[in-house]
Amino acid sequence: MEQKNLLLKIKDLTINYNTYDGIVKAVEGLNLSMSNGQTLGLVGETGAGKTTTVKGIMRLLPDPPAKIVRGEIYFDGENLLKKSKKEMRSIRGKQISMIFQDPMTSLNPVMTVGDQIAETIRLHNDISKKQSFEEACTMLEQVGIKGERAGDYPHQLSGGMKQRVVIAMALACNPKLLIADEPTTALDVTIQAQVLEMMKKLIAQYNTSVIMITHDLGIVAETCDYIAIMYAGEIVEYGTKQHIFLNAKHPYTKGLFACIPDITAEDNKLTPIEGLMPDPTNLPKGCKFYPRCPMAGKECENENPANKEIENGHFVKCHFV
Amino acid sequence: MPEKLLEVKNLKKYFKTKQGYLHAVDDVNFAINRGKTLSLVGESGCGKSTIGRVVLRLLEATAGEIYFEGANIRDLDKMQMRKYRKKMQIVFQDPYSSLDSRKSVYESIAEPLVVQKAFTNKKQYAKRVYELMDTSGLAQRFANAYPHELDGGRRQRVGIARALALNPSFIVLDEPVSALDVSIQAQVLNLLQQLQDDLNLTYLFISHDLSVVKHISDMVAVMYLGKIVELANCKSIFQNPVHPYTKALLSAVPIPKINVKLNRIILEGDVPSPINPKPGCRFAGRCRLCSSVCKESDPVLTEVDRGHFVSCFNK
Amino acid sequence: MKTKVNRFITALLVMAMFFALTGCSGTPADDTNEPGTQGASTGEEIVSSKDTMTVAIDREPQSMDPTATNISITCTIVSQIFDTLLDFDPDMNIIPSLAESYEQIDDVTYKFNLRKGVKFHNGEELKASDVVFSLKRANEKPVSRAYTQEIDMEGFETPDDYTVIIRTKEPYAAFYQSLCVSRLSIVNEKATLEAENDVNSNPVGTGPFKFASWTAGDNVTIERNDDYWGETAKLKQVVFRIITEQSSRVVEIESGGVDAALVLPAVDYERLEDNEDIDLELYTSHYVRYIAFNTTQDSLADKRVRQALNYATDIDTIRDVLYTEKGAQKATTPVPPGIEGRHEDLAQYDYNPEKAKELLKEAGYDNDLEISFTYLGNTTNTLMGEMLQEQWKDVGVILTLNPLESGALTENANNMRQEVMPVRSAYSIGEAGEGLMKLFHSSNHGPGGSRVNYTNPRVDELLETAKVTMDENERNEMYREVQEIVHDEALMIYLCYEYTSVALGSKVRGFNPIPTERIDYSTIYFVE
Amino acid sequence: MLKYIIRRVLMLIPVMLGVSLVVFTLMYITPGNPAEILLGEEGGSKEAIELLEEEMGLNDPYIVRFGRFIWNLVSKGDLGTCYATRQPVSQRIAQTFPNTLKLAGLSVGLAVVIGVVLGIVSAVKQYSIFDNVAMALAMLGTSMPNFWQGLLLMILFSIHLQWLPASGFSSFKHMILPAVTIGTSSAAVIARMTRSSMLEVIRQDYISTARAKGQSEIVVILRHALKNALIPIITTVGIRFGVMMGGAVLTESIFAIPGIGKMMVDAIKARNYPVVQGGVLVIALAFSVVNLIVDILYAFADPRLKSQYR
Amino acid sequence: MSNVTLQESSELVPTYKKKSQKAEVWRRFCRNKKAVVGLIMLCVLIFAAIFAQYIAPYDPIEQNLKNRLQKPSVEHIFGTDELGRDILSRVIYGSRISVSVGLIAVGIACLLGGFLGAIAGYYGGSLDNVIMRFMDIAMAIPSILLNIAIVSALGSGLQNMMIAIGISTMPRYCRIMRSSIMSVRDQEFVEASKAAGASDFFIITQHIIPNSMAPMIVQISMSVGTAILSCASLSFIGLGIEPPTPEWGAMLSTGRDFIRNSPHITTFPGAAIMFAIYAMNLIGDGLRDALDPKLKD
Repeated sequence: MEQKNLLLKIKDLTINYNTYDGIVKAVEGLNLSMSNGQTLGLVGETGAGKTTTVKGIMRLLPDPPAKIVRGEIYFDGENLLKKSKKEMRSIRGKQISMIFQDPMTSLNPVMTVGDQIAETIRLHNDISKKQSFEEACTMLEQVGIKGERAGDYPHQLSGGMKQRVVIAMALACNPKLLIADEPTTALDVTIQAQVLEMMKKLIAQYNTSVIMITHDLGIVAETCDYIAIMYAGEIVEYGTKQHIFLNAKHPYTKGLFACIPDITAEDNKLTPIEGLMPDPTNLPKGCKFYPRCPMAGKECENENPANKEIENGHFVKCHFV
Repeated sequence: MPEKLLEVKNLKKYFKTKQGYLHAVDDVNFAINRGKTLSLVGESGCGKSTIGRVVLRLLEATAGEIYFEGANIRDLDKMQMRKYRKKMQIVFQDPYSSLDSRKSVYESIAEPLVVQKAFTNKKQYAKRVYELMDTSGLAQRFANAYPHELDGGRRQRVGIARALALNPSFIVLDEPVSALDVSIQAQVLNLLQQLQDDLNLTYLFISHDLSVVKHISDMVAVMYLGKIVELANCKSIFQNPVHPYTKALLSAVPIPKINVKLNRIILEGDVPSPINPKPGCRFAGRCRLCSSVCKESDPVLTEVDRGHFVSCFNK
Repeated sequence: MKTKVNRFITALLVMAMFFALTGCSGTPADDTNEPGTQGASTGEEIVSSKDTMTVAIDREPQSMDPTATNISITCTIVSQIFDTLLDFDPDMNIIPSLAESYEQIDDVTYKFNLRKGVKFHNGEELKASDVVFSLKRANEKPVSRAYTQEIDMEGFETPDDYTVIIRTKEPYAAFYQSLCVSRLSIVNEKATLEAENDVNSNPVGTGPFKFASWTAGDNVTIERNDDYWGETAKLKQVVFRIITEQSSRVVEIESGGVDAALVLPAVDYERLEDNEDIDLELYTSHYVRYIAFNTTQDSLADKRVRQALNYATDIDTIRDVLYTEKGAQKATTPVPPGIEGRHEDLAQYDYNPEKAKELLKEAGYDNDLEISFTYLGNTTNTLMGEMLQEQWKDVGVILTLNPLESGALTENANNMRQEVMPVRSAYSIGEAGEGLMKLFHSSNHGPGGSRVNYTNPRVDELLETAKVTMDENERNEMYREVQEIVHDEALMIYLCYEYTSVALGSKVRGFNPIPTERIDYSTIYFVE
Repeated sequence: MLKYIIRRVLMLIPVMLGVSLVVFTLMYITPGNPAEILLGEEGGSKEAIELLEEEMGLNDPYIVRFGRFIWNLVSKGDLGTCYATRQPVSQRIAQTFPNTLKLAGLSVGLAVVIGVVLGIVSAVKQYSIFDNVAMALAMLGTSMPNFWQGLLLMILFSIHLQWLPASGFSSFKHMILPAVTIGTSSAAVIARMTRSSMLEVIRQDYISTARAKGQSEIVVILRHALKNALIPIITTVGIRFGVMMGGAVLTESIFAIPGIGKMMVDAIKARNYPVVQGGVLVIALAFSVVNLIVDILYAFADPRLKSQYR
Repeated sequence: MSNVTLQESSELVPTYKKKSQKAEVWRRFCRNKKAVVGLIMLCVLIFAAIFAQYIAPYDPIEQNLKNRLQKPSVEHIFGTDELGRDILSRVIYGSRISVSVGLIAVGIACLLGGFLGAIAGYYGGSLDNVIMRFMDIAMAIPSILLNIAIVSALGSGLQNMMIAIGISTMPRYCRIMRSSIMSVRDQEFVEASKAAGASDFFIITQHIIPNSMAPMIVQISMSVGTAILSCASLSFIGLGIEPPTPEWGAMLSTGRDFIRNSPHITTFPGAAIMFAIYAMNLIGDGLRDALDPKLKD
């Protein structure tokens, strides 16, 4: 990974939530890096720590109960964790922006969509209210919504259109990094196709790097060029699209592929991964996937495997690789 | 000829709203053979869940007949209906709201038995509840647990155990796995298939996820805005879809494979409002092959191939 | 960015102020008690130019129509606006008022010569016809009828505009006194007929003050009548502010919010006296407070029981607790001091529980007499009930307390269902006969009476003959005999003769009350 | 919007009819005869009472009297005449009701300012010391019986400090103490409601969207959160205003304020039927009008509802 | 999964106990310090009410007019009132009346209002409309005027006062029960039991009412405080309980005339009223958080 156009570098990031039932280790010693113009897919099931990681980057985690225990997050060479509140505010929305999952609730119901987009623009550029509203209308055209709809309220738009507005808002200030947390999960499949198509076009046009969080490997196959598989707060496998889809090595990744129904597959056999997600308040000592791993051996139980680079750019965290 | 467990004829369900009548289900016909699974697939607002509830008479149909084991259950009064209820059950999508948070797992599963007074003493109830927990893969130590202590997968298994309590012959599965994680989803799907084989159950499987539907169903009905636009066995729907909407639907599903050529059909615009719909094909506004006839009269389900029905004018 | 935030905050505040503004569009402060700047001086004290007085009264006056007044505050206000034919001086002697001179022609005929040039508030001149009209009108009104029963309605004569001949049905000793009562004030015939007999909305009288305004629940305001026939009033305006809450009245006079406050709690007398900017005036009035035994109830029909209850009651302690030494005088007979015919030396029932127990045993009870004490649920009555309950328990009498609010209480008493009940009676015309008639005459059972509902032919006969005997000593002798009979029958426990309390600001001068509790505001003025 | 208002007003009529029926019946079965009470203890003799009863029409049966009340109201809008002062009831209400409205307005204004500010700050700084202290104070406000609180305030401010007049209602200064007495309990209720509805809103996704835009915390709270939390707050303010309309009876009697509440209590005690019926009707009408205004404010606060009212 | 205790073997019939749901609520309630303080205060109140005769230093009714209006002193910690009775004992005995009025009045309101609300909520339609219009009427009349009217009609006294306060707070309960029932009625688990053939009665008693109890419980705790306040206000106007039974409102009312020279007569009953209402509000808040599943940490 060339150092010079390294956009994002996360070193040994650990985030805990201290709740009444005990300390939840949401993210454990995570390492990740991304260069400019890249689209990274962050794949994992509920409780894998995807959202916690990106909220950590944006420093949007509510301090009680969340706590960033250790680690650094370098963005454009500067450590975001050291930034002041004011500096972070100028980064959010300008350098890094974020889209949330459910379009139904991520827009303020009592403000027109035009005003909400204009607000972002005015936050980071010193221009008049009228001018920022016009710019908001052009943004809406970009995401495929007629300009006049800027005066509408969120409840007057369909789910798909609301998600387009959210995307327009996120890209309004042409950020370097766009974080999309399950952007299309809540949409119907035909609308999802429309929105993904539009997103791909805009990302190419603005040359924005993207972190795409999803649990749907189909979407990852279409949109991402690098993929990280997360399980119980750690990245267990990282590589390019080819590495993961054609040469997945980690048992959890292989298990995921085995249990996803695919409409093009001939046979109907699904081999599920046995057992359940680990309880975050008492994670297993060694490899987190040990209790559900078909290939588990003795050393997996009490020794956490190191991250091995099995081929150029393809990392796996497993003893048997 | 395999026995038709459930047959539905010209089923309609309209909801009264301030702006007029909402045509949730508009003249639907289908039948399910015993031991088979018919899937209703379609996007939100197409009326699939409504059909699921109307078939069980949880919602009263506006018109049409529902034949269950040959008898039209719409003519039954409350008492007779209670007898038929034993044979028909339902499993819901959201594991959180389908279980009463104040009742323990044991009580939720035992409830249908208690309601239908299946047994006389407590010991028999307990034995039956444990049997059900074993068949639906729930460890017995959860009998005392409460819904908020279980994860999604286990809560769904309680829902299934409850549905099996009166050993029904027909179960409506309303999006049973869409709220679950992928790995858990696979476990529950396998369980449902295995139960179908062991207990010769008949499923009406409702979902918006085409890959899950392909995996589990024998027959598939694709719905759009209250109407069935295409009905066929599973293989022919996925191999050669005929209706333009089915084609667009299938092309939109993301495939977990790379270097696969995607000839994706992107539909324009949004689903029209189901309130006081205009005559003509509901898909006309968004269909590439739309012609003048599509706009005037309603297309009817006609047999295009053996057992393959489509409701479209240009076949 | 900054502007958006504080514009929003101001919007929020404006919304809140909007609410607040609707709440305070009151008229500009017309605080009336700023001391004036200069003033004419009489002797060492300089009269201040302040000419408006606020008086805190304890309840809403019922009406401005003189014929409908029967509570003291209404009489006070009405007597400033209207005049009567004759009037009392501070020692209760009869003095001429609208009638310049008067003489008795025979047993039943009286001649009154009216003052000339007396103007009503609407400019009309007082004529004899007005007098006849007023008395006839009073005879039809429910409240004032009681005082015109003796007058022969056909026997009026008006030889000229300024002389009136009035005849009574039969000789009536207290005739002159009855003409001084504010209920028989002289109204203007023309104005009353124009207002369809509704004097209430705009009373037209001849008094020192004119009616200005009446805002129900808040205040009644009267203004000086500049062309008054007598000595014109010094104050330009008097505002009677209605403050029903007793403690609020006290606070208002202490904080100088008002210049005078009526009907004050006895408990605060001491503190009010120590306060040097307040003069507390306590003067006797023709009121008597007593605890009435309803003789028609079988538990109280036996005289011995009533006497026993008198012996069982330590009335002096109760009076000290309720009214303190300053607040009231020991009562020894139903007729208050300062009234002709009062019996001065009746042997009192002293506090003697043993005697009470004997009498009760004699009457056939041993610790099982149950009686109810019915009263209006205010502080004084509650304490009185609790003390009686405690004291009577020692003699084996079980007293149950039954507080009622005013409506239920009046209905209960009018139908004579109550047993023991605290009562306050007034001698409104300052004459023993009229008072005793109301208390003990058999025709006055139930409403309006003394709640004793006593029947004794001898007492009836005495009172009826006294009414017609013109000779004062004979009359007094009869009254004294009635008091002896009543006292022996122990129909009631005499509680006290209550002083009427008025607290005045230290700058108030010219205050001269008369025992019938009417205060003449025309003589009052302020000094520096 | 107009159609909605008309429908709501029409719906008021049965409620008003119901209110007057309930009050009329209650008054009818209450013991005590207004004629006797009016004449007072020393006043009337038996025939005097009968004469007055005839004049007041007390001897007619229940139906006739209720019918006459409704007929007068509907045909001439006349609420009858007050037994005591012979004035038309509408005039007595006209003299007293504005005072209650002024008082209620001022105390609600006070309550809104204190309540909303307290609520927001303790919602934002949840579980901080300020939150606990503020809520403890708010709780204290509701727990104190307002008639006792009124007395204490009067003694402190009128006598010891002599800053404010003890009672009466002529100038703005007179209204401060009573407004504080009534206002504190409402401020407490509004503060708790604001806090809970703010906490509810702060958990929503669009708040994190606003933060993700780089918006400052104050603007996120005041513009995004508060605007959405406004609706339950408006309801509570509406209800408090309604309750105060007839409810501040004790405060009115302590501070000698000629309000409709005090007039009603005296009227009930004196069995002054016309004043009671007229008064309760006006208070109930005002209460329903306030509710209507609250609903209309909803539409401005929340665009989703505006379509409903078209 | 934390607290599940059951033997593995299946033949043993489980003695399933409905424990952990109540335990869960209790655990969350105890975590809230303020709520626990409220609970302790309530216990003190109830303890004083039950054991009044043992802990009160003097007989609350026995007068001794010699030492009237004494300031708080060693023998009389709260001082004596206008008839020389010990105020501390009267406050302790007074808790009996206030607590009983609070509980019984709220009981009446909760049962009556809850029942009407249940019918209106579950069946809806014209029945719902009629009941709700009736509630609008009761809500439109200010509760204190309604109380006064009812007490004047029925006559003053403890029992009538409870009925009056009960009736005037009933609409609040009806609304709460109705809205929570309407939200529960459309839940999927109700449809599931309908699908199992359960009767309306079974559904109401087994599912609807248990799930609607949370907001009712919170309202109950809040309005016990309001009931005590209304009782005190009625006594303040002279419509209260017949003396000499000690009641905080009545003590405040008779004491107010002496407030200028001996304020202690009103301070302690007033403080007692505040103590009771404060306790109930704390408990109400604690219950609201404990019973609201969304607020799980």
